[in-house]
Amino acid sequence: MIFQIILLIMLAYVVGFIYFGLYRNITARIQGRYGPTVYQSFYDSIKLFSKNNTVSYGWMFYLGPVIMATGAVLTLVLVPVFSDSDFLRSVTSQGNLFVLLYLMVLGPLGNALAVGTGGNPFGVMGVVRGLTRLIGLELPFYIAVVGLIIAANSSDIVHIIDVQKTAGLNIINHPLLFIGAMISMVGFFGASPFDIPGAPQEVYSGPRTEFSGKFLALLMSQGSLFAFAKLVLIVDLFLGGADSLVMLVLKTFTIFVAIIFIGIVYGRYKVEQAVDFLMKLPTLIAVLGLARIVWFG
Amino acid sequence: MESGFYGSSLDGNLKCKFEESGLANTHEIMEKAVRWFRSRSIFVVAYGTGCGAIEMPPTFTSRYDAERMGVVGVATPRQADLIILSGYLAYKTLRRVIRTYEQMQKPRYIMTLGSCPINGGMYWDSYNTIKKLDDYLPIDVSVTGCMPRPEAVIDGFVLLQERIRNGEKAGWEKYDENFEFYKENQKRVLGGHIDPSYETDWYNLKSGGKA
Amino acid sequence: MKNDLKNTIKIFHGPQHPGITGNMSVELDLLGETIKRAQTHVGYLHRGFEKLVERRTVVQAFTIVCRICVPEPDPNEENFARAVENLAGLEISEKAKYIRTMVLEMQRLATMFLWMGGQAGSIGLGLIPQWSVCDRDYMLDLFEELTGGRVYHMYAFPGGVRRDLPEGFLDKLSDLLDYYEKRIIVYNNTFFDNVIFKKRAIGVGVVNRDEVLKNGYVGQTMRACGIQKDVRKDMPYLMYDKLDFDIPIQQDGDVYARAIVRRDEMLQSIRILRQIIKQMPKEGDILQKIPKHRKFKLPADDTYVQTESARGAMSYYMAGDGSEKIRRMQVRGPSLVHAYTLLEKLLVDSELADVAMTMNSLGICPPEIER
Amino acid sequence: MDLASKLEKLSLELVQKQDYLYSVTIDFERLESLLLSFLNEFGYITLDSINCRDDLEDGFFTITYCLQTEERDHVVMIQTKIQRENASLPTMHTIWPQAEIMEREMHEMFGVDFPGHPTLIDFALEYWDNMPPLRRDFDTLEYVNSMNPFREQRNDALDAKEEMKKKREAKKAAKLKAQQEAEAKAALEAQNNPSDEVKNEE
Repeated sequence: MIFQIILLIMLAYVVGFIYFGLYRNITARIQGRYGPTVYQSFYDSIKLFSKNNTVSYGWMFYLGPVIMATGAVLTLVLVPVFSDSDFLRSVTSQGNLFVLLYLMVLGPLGNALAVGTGGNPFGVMGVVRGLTRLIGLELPFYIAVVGLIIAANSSDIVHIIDVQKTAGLNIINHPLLFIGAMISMVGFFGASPFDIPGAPQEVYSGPRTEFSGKFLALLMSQGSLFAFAKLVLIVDLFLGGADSLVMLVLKTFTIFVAIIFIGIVYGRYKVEQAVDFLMKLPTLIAVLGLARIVWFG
Repeated sequence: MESGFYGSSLDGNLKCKFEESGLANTHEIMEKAVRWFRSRSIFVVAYGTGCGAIEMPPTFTSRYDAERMGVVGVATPRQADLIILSGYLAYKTLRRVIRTYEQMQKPRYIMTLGSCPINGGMYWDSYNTIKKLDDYLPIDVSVTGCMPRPEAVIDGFVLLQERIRNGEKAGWEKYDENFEFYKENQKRVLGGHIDPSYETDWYNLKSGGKA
Repeated sequence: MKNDLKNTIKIFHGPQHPGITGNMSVELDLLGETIKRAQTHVGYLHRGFEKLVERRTVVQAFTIVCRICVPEPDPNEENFARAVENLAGLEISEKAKYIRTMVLEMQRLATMFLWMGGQAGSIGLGLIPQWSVCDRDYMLDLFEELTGGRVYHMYAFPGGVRRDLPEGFLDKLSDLLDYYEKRIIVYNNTFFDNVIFKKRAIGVGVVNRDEVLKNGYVGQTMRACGIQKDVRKDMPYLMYDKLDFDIPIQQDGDVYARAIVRRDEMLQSIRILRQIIKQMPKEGDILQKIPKHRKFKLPADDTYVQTESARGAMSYYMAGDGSEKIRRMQVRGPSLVHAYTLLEKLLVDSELADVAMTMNSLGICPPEIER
Repeated sequence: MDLASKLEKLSLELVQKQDYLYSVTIDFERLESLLLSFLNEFGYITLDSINCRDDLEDGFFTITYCLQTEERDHVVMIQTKIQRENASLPTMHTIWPQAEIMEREMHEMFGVDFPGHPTLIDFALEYWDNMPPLRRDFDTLEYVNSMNPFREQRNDALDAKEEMKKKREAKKAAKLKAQQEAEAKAALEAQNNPSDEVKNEE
């Protein structure tokens, strides 16, 4: 079990960083340039781990990235990676979607605590923006998840995957829920137009403004772990999971590229515009999907 | 200051442990690896102190694309490894630059663009610019020209990467060693008002303008 | 006012900040993310140009004036050259006039592309800066071929221009204009018609139409309020009175209207350049000999010249005193009033997210505020 | 021009300097009232720039206000002279808001005082304790030398003036040499072919 968890984290670390490298690479190609190598994020993270750190605002400041990383790792171990085999399934049977949804919010909260001690106005502003945005992001995603739970009659992710094997993929059965969840996923990934907390033209790096060296590396690592967990979650919920590594990579990558393509052609909303948008269109779509499930099965 | 504490990626304790267990080579190899990674990933905070700022966008965008070499811009000095001072520095700017530089985490490097930070350049007789930046801050790479072309800036990056890879003594080590020298120079030219302090109403000064 | 500022936090937007248009800073008092008070601070780039010019002869000063505004050096050269010509009573040849007009319009296009990158970058649309800065670089290549310099050209010498056109230059320029025309359609689809840019920009940074003329706002800030004024039309210099072009205007006076005005001006620049390519005289002097140009003496007189730069009217006051040195040269660019009188007013009660966007759309260029 | 006749009533002369550029010279005492009448009566609503020129030899500042009408098709410069010592001007920021920043700059750069101006704080300089830098008796080179050591020249650096001199001398010498050679050649030829010369002489 422990071995599998460690293996899972390593897999997520590698895949997450390669995805992040691919993200930079694909973006660069669209922008008409070569871009960095795929492994660039590795280099960055190792370099950051080797940097000195002379900034301190007390223990809470150090704890913030750790809480975030904890949230990411716990999310990761609760998401079943492969649908058929028990391999890498780790502790999925111990939790369900509700625990997962709770854990996904842990990171931002830990961040808020740490940045609050940091006292940098830009960091605080970034956190406030992030939490405000979270209100908008969670609503359509939660509605979509509730819809899936009703449809599958279970909050167990493994069961939701199993249901899809017989009844067909959720993306086909419940496309409205998928669209609602995808739009909020764009925000969860921090892609435009919802990249508000860390908008460099407005608040420097937002919550990350004061973090440097090892803590920044930890934040980057947890980001890539978390990204991988979220991608797998979407694949599990809507694309029927993956039975092999190839399928896993294929499906997660498709979702990932879709998010990149949405992000690259849009600018950035202001925070209230973003919440306004998220509360209207995706929420409406998700509610329609939910209504369809409730009334028409 | 314990030698190698900042310069090496691993602190002395770990080095001793390696040596005790007969793995002195491992330390060297890891050192080398870390240096390679450092050279391959340089986060830049571009402080547009002067004319050279106009050649920064071409350097970092699609035509010259510095990102393919691992050089990427970041917003805050805390996260940066390299600060690019793109041109002459007015006294007022120098105060901010010193502060920005001291906010950066070690290892940190400075690259200057243009002739003005080297010897004053076009503004050699200007009353508001400094003429010799290396008196006040340790410079790692100076790219000459007025202004340097993006190719020259990229050449500067390559030179810096080589230096990091070879483990040459970097500017911040000199800054630590000769801290008094640099601070004295800064004090001399800036008249004691070095750091923007949070107490003074820094921007509503009525100091000047005496006829 | 005092009460409002009680619970605010004070932040400095700049000078080292990705969302600022250069080395300057804006001091903001924020209540939440709403700005309650804004104060511009410059001086990070002050070189004392006006002092340096007084210590130099005309030929020496000619090499440094282009450094006054970094993104847009050519209007400075043109202003300087024309001021000296006015004082000395020099008349330049038709070909030199055409070449200077061409260089000014090329510079306008290049500056507009750089502006577009900044404006799109200020709302986080990272794609457009990557494209437009590259497109601008093709223009810089042409500049390099024509003048020898990528950014600083030192080309418009008092009495004409410094070099003749290279062979086949006009064909290359014509090809580039074809490319630009295609690109502007692409930019129109990706940027000017972008849903989010419209949502962010419409109704932000609205300039009061009544104040425009009185407070001396110029350029796109003025034309986006529906005031059809342009130095090129009203006080024509060089060959502008023989060229056919329009002055695009918009009525709303907000960030989006200014963006649209700039887009239309790019098209007009292309139109002017096409006419110049057609009308460019084959023969003719390019540089009139100044007698004793190293020890050239300016008469004791003063003059005031205006040029329409890509951001608005840029004026030079120049006075000679019968010696080799220039007695006084004063630069009055569009940024000074925009960055202080206008920006400090526009930012109040707007949001932190709008600061970068507003600054970009006003065309504020710090090196020109403080010289 | 219409304005010229209006100014004639005020016994002022409008001088045309260039195309689209006119100037009026006025005493300092009448400046404020003239600016107001330009704004309110003649329709010159835009203040384009305020500018100060240091005429050190004559001991006064020449102040120039550049005004434009709503049409913006010409500029009128209103010039006046004020004493250099304890120079003081009426502030115009209540009439033209942009004058505030222009006057702040002039206060810093020339030391002109503006009684009633609300924000005479630093504009571009910080902790400046010398005389206002744009006054012509301020020697910037001396100031630079007192503040900044210049970088020593490289060993292989060449003095441009000397080099140019050398180059010119070398050119001269080469020219002289060529001339001498030509002469010598001619003489030699003359020696070799004396008959030709003789012929020519004949």
